[in-house]
Amino acid sequence: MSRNLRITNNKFIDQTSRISFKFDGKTLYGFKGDTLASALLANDIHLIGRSFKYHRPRGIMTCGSEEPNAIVQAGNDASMTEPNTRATEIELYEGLEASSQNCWPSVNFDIGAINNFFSPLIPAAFYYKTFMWPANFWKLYEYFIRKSAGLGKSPTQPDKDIYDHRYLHCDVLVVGGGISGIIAAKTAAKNNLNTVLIDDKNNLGGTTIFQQNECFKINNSYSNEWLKKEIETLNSIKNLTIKTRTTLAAYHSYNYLLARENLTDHLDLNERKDKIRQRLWKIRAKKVIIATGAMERPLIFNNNDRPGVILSYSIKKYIDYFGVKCGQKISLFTNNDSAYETAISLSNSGVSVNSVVDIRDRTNSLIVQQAEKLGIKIHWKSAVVNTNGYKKITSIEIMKLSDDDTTVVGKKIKQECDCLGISGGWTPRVHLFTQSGGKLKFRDEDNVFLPDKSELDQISIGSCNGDFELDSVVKNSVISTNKFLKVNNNDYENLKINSSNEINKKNIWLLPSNKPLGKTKPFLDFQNDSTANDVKLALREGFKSIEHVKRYTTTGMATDQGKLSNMHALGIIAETADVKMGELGTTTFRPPYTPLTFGAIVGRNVGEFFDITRRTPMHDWHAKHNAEFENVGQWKRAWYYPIENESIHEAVQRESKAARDSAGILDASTLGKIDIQGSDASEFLNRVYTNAWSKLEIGKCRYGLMLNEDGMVYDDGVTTRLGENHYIMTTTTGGAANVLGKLEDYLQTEWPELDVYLTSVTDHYATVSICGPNSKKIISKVIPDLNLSDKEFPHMSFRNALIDNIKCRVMRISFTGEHSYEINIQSSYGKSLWEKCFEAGKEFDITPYGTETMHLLRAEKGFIIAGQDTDGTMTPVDLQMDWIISKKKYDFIGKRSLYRSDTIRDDRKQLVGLLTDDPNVVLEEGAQIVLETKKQPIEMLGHVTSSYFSPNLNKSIALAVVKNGKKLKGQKMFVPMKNKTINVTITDTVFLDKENKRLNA
Amino acid sequence: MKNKYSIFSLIKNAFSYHEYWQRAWRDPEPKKEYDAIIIGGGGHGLATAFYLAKKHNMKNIAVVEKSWIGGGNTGRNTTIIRSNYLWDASAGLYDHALKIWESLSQELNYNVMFSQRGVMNLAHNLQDVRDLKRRTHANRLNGIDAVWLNTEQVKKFCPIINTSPNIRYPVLGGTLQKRAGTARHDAVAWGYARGADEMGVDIIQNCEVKGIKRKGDSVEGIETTKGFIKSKKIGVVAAGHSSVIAKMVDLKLPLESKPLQALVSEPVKPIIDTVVMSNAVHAYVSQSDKGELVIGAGTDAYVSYTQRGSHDVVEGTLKAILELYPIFSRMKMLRQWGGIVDICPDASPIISKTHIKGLYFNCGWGTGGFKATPGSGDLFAHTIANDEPHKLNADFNINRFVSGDLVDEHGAAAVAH
Amino acid sequence: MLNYNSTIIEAKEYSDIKISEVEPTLKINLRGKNRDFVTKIGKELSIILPTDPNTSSGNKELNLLWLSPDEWLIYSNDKNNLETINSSEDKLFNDISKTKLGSVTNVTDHWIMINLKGPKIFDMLSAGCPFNFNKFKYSKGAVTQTLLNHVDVIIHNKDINNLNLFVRRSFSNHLWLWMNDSARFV
Amino acid sequence: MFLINCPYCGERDQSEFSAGGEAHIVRPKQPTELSDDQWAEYLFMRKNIKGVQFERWNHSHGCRKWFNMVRDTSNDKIHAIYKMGEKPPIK
Repeated sequence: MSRNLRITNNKFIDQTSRISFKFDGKTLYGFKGDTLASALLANDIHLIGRSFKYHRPRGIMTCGSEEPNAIVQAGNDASMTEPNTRATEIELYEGLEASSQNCWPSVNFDIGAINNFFSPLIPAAFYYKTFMWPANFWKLYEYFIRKSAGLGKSPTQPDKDIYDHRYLHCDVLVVGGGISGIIAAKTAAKNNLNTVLIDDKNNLGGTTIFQQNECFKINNSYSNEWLKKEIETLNSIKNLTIKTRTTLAAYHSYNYLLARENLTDHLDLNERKDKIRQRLWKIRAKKVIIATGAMERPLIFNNNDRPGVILSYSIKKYIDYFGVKCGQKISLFTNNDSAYETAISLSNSGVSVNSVVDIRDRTNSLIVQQAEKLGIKIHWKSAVVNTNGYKKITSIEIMKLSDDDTTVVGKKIKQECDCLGISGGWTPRVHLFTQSGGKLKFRDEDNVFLPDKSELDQISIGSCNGDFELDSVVKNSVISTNKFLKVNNNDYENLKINSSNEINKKNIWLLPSNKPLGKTKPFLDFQNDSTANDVKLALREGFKSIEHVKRYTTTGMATDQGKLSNMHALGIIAETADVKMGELGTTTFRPPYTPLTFGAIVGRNVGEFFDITRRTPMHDWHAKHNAEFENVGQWKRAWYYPIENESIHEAVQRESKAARDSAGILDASTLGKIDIQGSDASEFLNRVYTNAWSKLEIGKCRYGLMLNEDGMVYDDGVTTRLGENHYIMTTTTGGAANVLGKLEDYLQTEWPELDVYLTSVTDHYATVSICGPNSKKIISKVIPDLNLSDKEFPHMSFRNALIDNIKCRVMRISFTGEHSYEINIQSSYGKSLWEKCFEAGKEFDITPYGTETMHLLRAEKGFIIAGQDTDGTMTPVDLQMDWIISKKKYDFIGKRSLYRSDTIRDDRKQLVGLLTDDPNVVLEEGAQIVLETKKQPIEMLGHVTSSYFSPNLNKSIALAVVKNGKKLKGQKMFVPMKNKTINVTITDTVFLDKENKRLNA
Repeated sequence: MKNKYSIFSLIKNAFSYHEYWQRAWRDPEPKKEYDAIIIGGGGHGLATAFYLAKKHNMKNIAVVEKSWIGGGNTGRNTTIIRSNYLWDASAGLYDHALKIWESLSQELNYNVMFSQRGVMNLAHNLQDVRDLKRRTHANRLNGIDAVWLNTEQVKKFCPIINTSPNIRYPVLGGTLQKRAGTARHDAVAWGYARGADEMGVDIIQNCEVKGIKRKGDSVEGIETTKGFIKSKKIGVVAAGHSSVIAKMVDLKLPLESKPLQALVSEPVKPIIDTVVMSNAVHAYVSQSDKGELVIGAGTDAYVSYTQRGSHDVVEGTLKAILELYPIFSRMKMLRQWGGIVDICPDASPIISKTHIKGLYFNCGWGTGGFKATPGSGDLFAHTIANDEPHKLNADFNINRFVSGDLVDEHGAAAVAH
Repeated sequence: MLNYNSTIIEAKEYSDIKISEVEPTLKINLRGKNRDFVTKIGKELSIILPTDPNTSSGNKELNLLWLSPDEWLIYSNDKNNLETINSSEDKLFNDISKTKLGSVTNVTDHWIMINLKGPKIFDMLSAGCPFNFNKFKYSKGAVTQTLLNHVDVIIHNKDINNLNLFVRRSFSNHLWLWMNDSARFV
Repeated sequence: MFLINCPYCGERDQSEFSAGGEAHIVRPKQPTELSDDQWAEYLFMRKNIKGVQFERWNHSHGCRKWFNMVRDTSNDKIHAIYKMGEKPPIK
């Protein structure tokens, strides 16, 4: 039954380019410029989907982003399908495949529709009142609730599309390309302000661009023709950027706005390859002009939700813009003049208009007179009390309103129709304004919320500011824009504007019915199926606040975020609770204005760009030598170097042994390095480290422990005195940035009197660490002219040296307990130096080792790793490092906290060594330690912080923190695992070479 | 009992078009005096009133709320409920709450939709693994169900997670608490309100506290926008606004109130049937009964009472979501909002007496207060009724910040939840 | 002989964008507060130290970038051999740091210098940089420190559509890949 | 995202800065002289004002300088910015 619903004379749709698409598997045709909605209507398809709760048949209601019903699953490719997209916003493209949602097996025959039959049982929030018995059945109930909830389906494969971001800074941002937006943008740009104009449609002009009506003229030409000329002039204006298909998503404080530009969704599938799908513009505007227009309201009456019930002005757009007839016997129902524009457009296009049902008393504004001239029948002071038809409206029932408008009277007129246009007046789109923190005021005469006060540099103009008549829209837009931009643009002086002005205003939030309310279904939120009855129920049950009602009934919480329903909900609440609407306030509109894909928000920060990857100068060598890498902060560190198919355990055992038996080489470049200069450098170190520094000789190194002010260990590392006023500090890999930041903070804010300068040189130096009994021999090969005798170059000292004429610093420090050296050289030569050392070490089977082996070796010596053996609750005393706390020093960061009543307790958790009775059992790091396994609850006295099998001691070793551990040396304890208990004994933390002989071996 | 909720009451009322449902709670004007006043009509405050009336037989009490009940963090959080905390004190507190959750719908005759769909915490680096294993061991010994899962088990439990070893921070494993899950936030506030009201508690909305009247070192009552209300016991449960109330008695708290953001996607058919949290990449997600993906973002670093946060926090979180669930790239953010959370330096709450007699504070829940609602109410009620803490909240006193005996849960609570 | 390794693979050209590394160039970080320091530097380098925020000064060989009220970055225009780098570092160090006027630190390898040329470079940057380049674009010699794709960078406007961008070495490879990716979509 | 006027570099996006909490909490010159309560006051207790608050910010991704900001925490409006060590321009 494809009746021809297209009219041919149309300038916006290219009827020469036919596009084929699929809806619910059926192949259909439309034209370039169509939306899915207009194309479906042209194919006489009204039934699009099923509602959320009652599964009632629903069709297209609007022509824009406020659409509550016609939301579809776009595309059926597992990775490219998109749920809940509005048919009214999808631009038709070759290959589009869309399907209905929330129905099974099909939109035409939907099992879920049974809910409609049960609807009396499931009023608002019924689920809070039931499903509680028997208690353990809830899981089952919930399964079905969840199954029936949700609309579309999520993709199940990763998205193939690309998204990105752009920052944009402009003087003026104009949001909305309707008549006022265009006036504002032109005014701004012509006054040398760098201006950006965005509009969510694919072309400019708003609703005026298809307004060709005798009643609305500017300088004696139709308003649409006048505007068309204006738009043509825009291209010639410099410093004006125009972005169509761009939706303002969020308006944050400080005029920071987010706009999503659709770049490929309108293209045929084969034209999209390698293109950005959506771009998120992060806009910082000095001034913002909001010209987002207004939305038409529905009318709230029984069965106002049937397919074929469409907002009146949308019908006008479908006929005037898309050239599509929404029906052939159309009735209109209104409380304002705008429906007459629709009536006139329809009859001018040869569509028969049954009649206009108007709740107002007779009015004779120009537009009404024009309609009457065309012989359009009008039922004054009447209301539609019901609609008939199931999958499509077939007729309406009209009755007269009583004098006081509270009831309907007289006999019911039944009127056949295949489409009903409804218009409940207009709601300014103030969403962005309120998002930005702006406060609204209420205008009683036509029940609209309008922008009032704002902290930001912005204005609203046009119908989003409450101007609904052509003349006031244009005049006020011109005046406000000039005033706001402090310019004097006279392009729009003495324009001659004809406009039909509304004389008679009237509004009834919930229209009276001939049936008791309980027997009717006057829908408010069409998608969530909440009715006026639900709102009244909520009020009866004591939910007074608008937010309560909203949450209790879910009104306004559907994917249209209540664009269509909020005002009526408020109205009905105000009426029922007998408060003034202005005082009731409104719900807050939260970003985004229309739903925003995660992809657009994230942009290119996916996959390899999810987070920064930091690499050391030797990275490629490690990779080439089969290293597994460990993430340490943003760094990639060589973790271990498996040979052939060694397991991590085997590799680490081999590396550890080699390091102690002969020589090992470690890439320590990731350690933080801070160059410290200034006459107060020593004093500064005294204040930031727990130990004393003034007496450290030049050329010597010292280990330091840094605390937080709360007394807990924060970071550690070796600092070397390079000169009288010159030190270089090393920090942990993870701590580097924070330590520098913290030290700068103290210097700038607490100790500005100190003459000290800190400069990060972490990336300037590559650090090659060579340890083991043969390290000395290897270094002597690499740096022949350096005297390595213990006397000349003792442990904990440094020397400057040249390697092939390149400066470097050699430190004799050890984190393994072995005789070892650290060479720092500028990074560009790091890889080369590493290779040189490796070559030199070959005769000693020098073995590269990674972080895992490093951790094992230091554990054998009982050296801590800040962050692994400490967790922000350990003091130096707890670590049994009392020796590092200078008693002489008056103060240092965190000192005072060490003497609080809890921190001086001597039975705190303390670092100890742990040996398993069975030397082959390796404890699990994180395992808990107890003294008593019998009694419940088991008291946990501590936990294992580090644990390894030591190949050098040939037994398992562990470090742990244990309550009162210091005093418990030799104490037998237990580590209860899931299915066994491990016996352990508390020991000293140093397992290997207690006398430190190996350092000088 | 006022009309009991059940399928039968629904059927009965259906015949009268639901015209005769009773009010869930009254809308009383404040009396001259109460035995106790709770400041703050969120979940914690209403629960406190409920248990004061139910377990301590204090019926003459009021809850004063400056706006509408459940409109603060109760109505703004991502409803995650779990008890797999590290320290004994926290484990005790949160598991006490979890136990109450398990029968709360029946206790309140109000379906709070407590859904024990499990909560999984992912590990992305070796220290994560150590920390989470440490927690799991501690949980086990504290009788809290929590198990360690290796990567394969993680994948098995939640197949849509990207467990590829090639992502920037691969999933190295995780912990699972099966008893954990989510609940319907509004229902919790409304259920407690209805229950408390039924026992005679006055719930007074749109009543802002302007001052606290003291006599010597004890409290006498509160100045409100509805006049002076007398009471010798005042329990403050004002979450983000705790410091504002404390200021009225020149009390300084170790709190900072910061915006915490959350967002939901458009509703879709069931796609993820558990709660997954990740500290390292900072994201957590679950799916609501309505089908929306509920995603929690982080807090901003600055104090703000605006219930708005910075966009980069949301961007950062969604970035992590797409790293773990690349299939969500075409899902759409429907709504984004912020709450004001009051954060303690040790990321643990305060449920405590103060040096002012009759003044009690329940605050500092930071980003994770919802899960504790029933337990917090119960223990705070105990503390107010007996003027001394229950053993389960003894460690959560204000004095710990002086002694240094903190309950440092950062390891366990680094991500907003 | 130790040989030099760069982090960056090779120069890349796109329509309207050219990205290349310039190496090795001397880079020295200067810190100092008092007037003596400023005058001393002026004498040493015969360039006046820029004290206006976000500006630079320089001559044929050297550039002095303002980084903060007490911090500057010196870098040379052309590739240098090690001797020049070392000697100029030592000289400055002895005359400034040793004399307690301020600090002098060699950061030659701390920063990687990447040159960006072409009419579209600012579009490329705007994909990940919150900084407002509207004025900067046209002010030769301007300097800014900001974030590019979450990475700290110093940007020096050498000439119209000709920038030198400094990024820490360990980040440079990542940022390099990002810039090339972003250039694709300009 | 705020637009913050760094006293040295000028107007920059919030993402270049990091917040440092309440301002004008001076580190005690003689911590050892303080009681546990006084020390706790310095360490942990905060005004956490709703309204005009004085706080520290750092231009961490720019000039790395710390400065003070007067901001209304109830609407995030920045009233003033001044350098470390300077007197607050408003009470």
